[in-house]
Amino acid sequence: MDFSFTEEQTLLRNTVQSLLADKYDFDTRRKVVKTAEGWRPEMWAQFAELGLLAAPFSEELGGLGGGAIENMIIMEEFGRHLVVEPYLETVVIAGGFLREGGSKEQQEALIPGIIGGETVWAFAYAEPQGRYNLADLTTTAKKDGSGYTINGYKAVVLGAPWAQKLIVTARTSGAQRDRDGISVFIVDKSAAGVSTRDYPTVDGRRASEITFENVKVGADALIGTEGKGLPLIEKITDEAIAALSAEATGCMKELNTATVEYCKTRKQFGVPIGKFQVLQHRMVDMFMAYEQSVSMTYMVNLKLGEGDAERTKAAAGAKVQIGKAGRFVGQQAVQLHGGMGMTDELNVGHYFKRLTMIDTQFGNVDYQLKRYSEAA
Amino acid sequence: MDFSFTEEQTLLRNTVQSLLADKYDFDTRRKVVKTAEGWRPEMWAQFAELGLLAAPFSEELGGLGGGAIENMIIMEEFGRHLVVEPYLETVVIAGGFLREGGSKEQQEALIPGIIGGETVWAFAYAEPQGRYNLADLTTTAKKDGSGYTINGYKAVVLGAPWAQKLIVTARTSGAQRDRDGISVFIVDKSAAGVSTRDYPTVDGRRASEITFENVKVGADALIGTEGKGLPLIEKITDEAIAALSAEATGCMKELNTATVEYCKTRKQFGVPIGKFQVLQHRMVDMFMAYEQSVSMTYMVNLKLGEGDAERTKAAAGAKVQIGKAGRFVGQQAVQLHGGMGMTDELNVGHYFKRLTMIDTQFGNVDYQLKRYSEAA
Amino acid sequence: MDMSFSPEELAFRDEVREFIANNYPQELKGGRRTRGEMSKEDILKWHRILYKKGWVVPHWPVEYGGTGWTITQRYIWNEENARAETSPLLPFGLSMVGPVIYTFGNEEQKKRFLPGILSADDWWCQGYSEPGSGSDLASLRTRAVREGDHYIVNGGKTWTTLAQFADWMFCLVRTDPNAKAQEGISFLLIDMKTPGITVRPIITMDGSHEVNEVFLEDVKVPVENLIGEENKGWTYAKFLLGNERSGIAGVARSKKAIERLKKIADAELVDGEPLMKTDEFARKVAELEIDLSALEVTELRTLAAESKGRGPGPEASILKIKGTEIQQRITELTMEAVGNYAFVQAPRMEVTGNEFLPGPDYAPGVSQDYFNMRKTSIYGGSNEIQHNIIAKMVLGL
Amino acid sequence: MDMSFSPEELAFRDEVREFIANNYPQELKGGRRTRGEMSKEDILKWHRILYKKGWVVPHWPVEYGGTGWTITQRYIWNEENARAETSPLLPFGLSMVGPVIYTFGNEEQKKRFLPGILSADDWWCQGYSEPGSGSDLASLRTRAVREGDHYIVNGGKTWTTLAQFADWMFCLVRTDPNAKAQEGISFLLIDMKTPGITVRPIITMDGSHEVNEVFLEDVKVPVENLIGEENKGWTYAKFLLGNERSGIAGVARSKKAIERLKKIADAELVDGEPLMKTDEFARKVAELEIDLSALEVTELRTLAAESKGRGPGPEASILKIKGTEIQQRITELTMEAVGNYAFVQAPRMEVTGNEFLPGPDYAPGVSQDYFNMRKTSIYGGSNEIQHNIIAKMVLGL
Repeated sequence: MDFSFTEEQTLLRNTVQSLLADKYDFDTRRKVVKTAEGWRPEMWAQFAELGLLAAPFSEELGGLGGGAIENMIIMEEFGRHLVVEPYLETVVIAGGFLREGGSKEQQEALIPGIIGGETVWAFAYAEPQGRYNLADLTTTAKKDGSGYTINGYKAVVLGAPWAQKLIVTARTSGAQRDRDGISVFIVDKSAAGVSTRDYPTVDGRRASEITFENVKVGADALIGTEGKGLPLIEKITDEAIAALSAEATGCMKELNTATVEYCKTRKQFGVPIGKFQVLQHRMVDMFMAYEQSVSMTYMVNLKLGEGDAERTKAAAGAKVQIGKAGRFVGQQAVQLHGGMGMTDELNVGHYFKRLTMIDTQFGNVDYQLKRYSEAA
Repeated sequence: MDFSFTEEQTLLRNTVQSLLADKYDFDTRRKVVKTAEGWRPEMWAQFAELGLLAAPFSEELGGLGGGAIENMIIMEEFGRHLVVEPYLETVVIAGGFLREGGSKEQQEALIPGIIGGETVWAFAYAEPQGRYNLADLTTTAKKDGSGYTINGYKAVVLGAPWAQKLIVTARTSGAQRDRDGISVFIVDKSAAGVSTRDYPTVDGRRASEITFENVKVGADALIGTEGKGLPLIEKITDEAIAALSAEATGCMKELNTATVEYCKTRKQFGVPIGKFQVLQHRMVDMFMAYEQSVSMTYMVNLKLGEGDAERTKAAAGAKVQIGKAGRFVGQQAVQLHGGMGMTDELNVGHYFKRLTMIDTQFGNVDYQLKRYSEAA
Repeated sequence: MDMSFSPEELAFRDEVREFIANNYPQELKGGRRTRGEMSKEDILKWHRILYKKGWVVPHWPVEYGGTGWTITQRYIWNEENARAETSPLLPFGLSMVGPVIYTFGNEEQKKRFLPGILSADDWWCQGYSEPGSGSDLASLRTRAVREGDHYIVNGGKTWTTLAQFADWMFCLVRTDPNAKAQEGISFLLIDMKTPGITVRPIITMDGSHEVNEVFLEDVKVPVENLIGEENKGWTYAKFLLGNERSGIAGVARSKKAIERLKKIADAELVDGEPLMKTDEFARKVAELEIDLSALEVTELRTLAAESKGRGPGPEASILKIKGTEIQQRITELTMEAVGNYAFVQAPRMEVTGNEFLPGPDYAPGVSQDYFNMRKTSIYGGSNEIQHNIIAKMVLGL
Repeated sequence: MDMSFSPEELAFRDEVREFIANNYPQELKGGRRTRGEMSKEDILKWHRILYKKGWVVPHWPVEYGGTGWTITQRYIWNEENARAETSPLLPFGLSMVGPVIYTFGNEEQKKRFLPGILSADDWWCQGYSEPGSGSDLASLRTRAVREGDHYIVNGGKTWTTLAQFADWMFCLVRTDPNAKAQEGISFLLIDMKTPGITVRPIITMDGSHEVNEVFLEDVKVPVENLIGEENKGWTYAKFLLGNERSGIAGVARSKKAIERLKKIADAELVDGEPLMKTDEFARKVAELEIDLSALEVTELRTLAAESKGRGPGPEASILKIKGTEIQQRITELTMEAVGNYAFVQAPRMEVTGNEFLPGPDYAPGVSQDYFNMRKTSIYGGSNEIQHNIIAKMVLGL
């Protein structure tokens, strides 16, 4: 049992920290997310240059030989700076699908583009009627010669406006919510029949609604085995949850620090408000919520390699913890900052909004609680 | 719309208050519940003498012409003194069954015994497998000539050790959890085939497990229509819930008063602990929980005469409110009293225990929440 | 004890209901736009209709324009407005400065200001909070110095709701800098067109422009705009805050919002079944409804006590605390209900009508409503301050 | 980072597991009787077996009888004991006064007292709290006056757990009445057979006799029973309290208790289905399990930091707060699970074996366990005090 980071991991954290301290201050971010683009491709290029996009890939795939812990470190620091660039979608999720389910050919063809920063990916899985159920799919992929024809609609595809490629889940057989019959495809966003409508999200990102109308893909677009995609999808979304948990702890850390700092300096009735016992205890509860979230984040990241049941419990458990803690810490950080906490000018509201959306991503507390209690 | 009490109601409250102040101080009660009997028949006789047992009956039934509000007033004051005598079981429940479902003959034969204090009743409805579902019955009553033969087992029949008569729910037809086929009977505890085992409860009362083995009752034992008993049972248990809510507000009132008083006098670190803001806000939350409970208690008692759906919502809602508030107020009263709150010597723990058991009685928060959300 | 309405009250309800149905502007129907999204004229439309009818200030004394309704009639009026989702009237004139003027103002002031409040020809805003003052209102630092028959006001106010539209501001200023915190404060009425006043928008995290900073630089205010006595402003300020809290429970509007939440949860699916039918969501909504039922009776009890001359008193703080908790929780569950579409950012200002808003009609903006409602536990005396008030005034701690 | 065990650690686990299986007294199996229901000899049985094996104080330095286990081995040891539901050892000697004696005591004292602690020939109790002192331990008023080579002690202690069986009490007394609160306190070891000591039971609301009042009237204590320096007792007291908190998370035992809760909820029926299969109860148990998982890792992180020489530090207060909240919640849900049979009062003292206890075997006493566990957020520094500690020591507020 060991909870320490290797030297390389500490180095990685330092690299990310100094880059973000230098290039990702709050005001810069605020301006960037209001531009038409909404992100900085040049920042993405810097991530690539510094090797961040290579961190979790094995050396034989051209990566730096890291794994979940490296994702965790990067995502925690990204959370602290509210980074909007699609590391989660591209490296953790698309990278994860290719690493865990891709053929050697797919890996060799596509991972270099991720590592090099040339290709940005998005994950088109959710559908309006499906809510958080990964298997509730009406999008279909029909066998068509050696390839497939995809038809369907995907909702709230985060980062899609910036992406060139999509991971798309579709039903190749079975009924709407069957566990069997689900397959995973790689689709070029520029392919004929793919149409997108983009819009901003409340946490300063971008998303698209995507329609697939007779989109033809080749046999090489299929990741893994036809009809057996769900276990792979579950594994990768759990990896995404592990990364999101780290991002959430980064947000909470900043909120807690900011709140304690604010309460030490802000005076009311002649004393710093941090002297009021009720606020002190509130901040202690925020601190404990954060610490418990860090613990669950460690746990899920250390258990991603375990069997399905254990991994599910760790991921669902972590998502519940950060969902509840994120809500509490976010709400109270706003409350303790008073009116200032409500403004767009201060970073507090932005962390709060991001934490709120993290709870929604891949299923909120209720959904994950049910998933936890149903896991064997 | 009017939230004031009539002069008679105020008089009734004063009567109860002065009786209990005089005869029902905490130390006396503590001694009484430890005796072999566990209650005071002479107190019951006084209740009768003062007309309390007649309060909610109409004048033509020999009562004082009151109703739910009178029950509410009496039960609230009983809650403040942790009265163990079975007013709920005898007057509210058995009285309620006779009033609402009894024939003229039954009313004339039996209500005088209640009003006069001669007959004590208990309500044998719960079964081990049934939990809080009033319809989940394995006790059967089979038609036998003009009467019935009852077989079955009833769990945790509160007040039964003191009772002469029982209201018993049994299935005359239908399957185990059917809404139809349930009937309500009057059974003498001394009837052949009725056997009881008595035991103390954690809130200072007594209960019995009761076995019915080929217990024969006449046709006149049936209250209401054979097989159609459930709506009546639901109505009367809602009346019981309304009365329990009042008892709970009485308990909370005492706990809040005691806690505020204690925190004003008890010193730690050189100041009264009531000066610590965290404890102040805790007591404010206790106060608000109490006020909201009073509101729901008024509401349910004013809505007992409405249609089934509205009555159900009011009763389930009140039970949820007092369940949650009772838990919070009870736990925090103990917490704020520190070690003293844990002792058998102080009244605080006894109110806490009673509030805890009130939540269990007739279905806890979870059960009533479900019932509320399922009510039309 | 009785919770039902008399035949007269039922008739009144029908009258009110019919009036609203026939007179509420068609184009405003549908409810729940935030003021940040509405034009000045839209905000005032309903006010002007009620003014014509004579129903704009049911809570004022009859002599100043009140309707003379009983507490129960006012309760019915509020219920019916919530039921029809009419857009709430602005409180700044009607509930805040108006009662201060008719209670503490002189005849001149009443004549000068009350008509404009009633007709909505004057738009008022509230100059209470200052940067740095927060819940500690009495720490304000905006100075007013008497020079001849004017005060010269310097300083700044913040969180000034809808000041961008305001004609007048009622303002707390410090007239005696040497007095203790709550003394030496005066209550001034300031014409927003006076030179030296600058209004700067504050955008809140949901993207709305509801609040502003107001800078005051050598602003000349005639002495006849002083309410009551110089240095006694705190008394009037407290009176106003007491009035402000009494309506804040928002029970009737919360009922309507829960109805809407339930409709959304009926439309949203979980594994093909309505979300509203899932055990967990149904329970959360039930808890909310029960909390609101209790609060409704608590408010009625407070009103009943008030109509007998007791209160409103510090018990009104319960209404603020529970009322805002419930409002916040409703927006939270509504956001939860829409699932992934909670991500959608709806425009709050400068709506062009051409924005792409994905998902069902009810979804866009629900997260922003949730973010926006966090303010309710902060403003009007934070919920922590309300706890302090109850602890001190009710529990005697 | 790694959460798995090495092969050596797995082997150690097997060894421990086997030892417990072979040696834990048959008659004590089944777990969860409270100490208030056990005889003195039963309480000590497991202690004596471990003493023989040399495993009674894994957390002590090897020179005084410790096992020299790593943090991970100690974690495994705790896990395995919880798994087998062994009855916990009394902390008063092993975790409280023992470490004080070997850290601050002189050689004489170590020789005199440590063997009796290890063998359990001496039963210790804790003389810290006093009537009126509560969380403000330093306000204690029990006086010790030096007279020749004795102290004369007068005063009283309260909440003294299992003092009815005790041979010795470690006791905080005031030796300098003029010093400030935390100064002038000394740490004395008192023979409970000394004349002038009276023990009076305190019955708690669950009907148990676990705690007592101890009256001290002109009790003569030899000066050689003073630990460390006179008037420096507060240092030793704080050291002891720090040790006390570190084990208080109770993670392993809570895991076992949740297992038991789940079994009960599997056996209890709701409309013919196991309670554990109902959405609502399953969720509540899941929340509890997740809280506990998080706490387990939090504790492991604390232990890891400790093994590197950092901590335990004030972070241990989290373990106390969350640990006791979880323990309380488990008993609460267990009580809820048994439904109507929560009413049953099980005898806590003088069990005759003839009591009629209705309902399933697991039901009687669960409410009393719930009532009893309310103490955990009060004792050992109330959870409010723990919040104060974190606010001050960790957050710097």
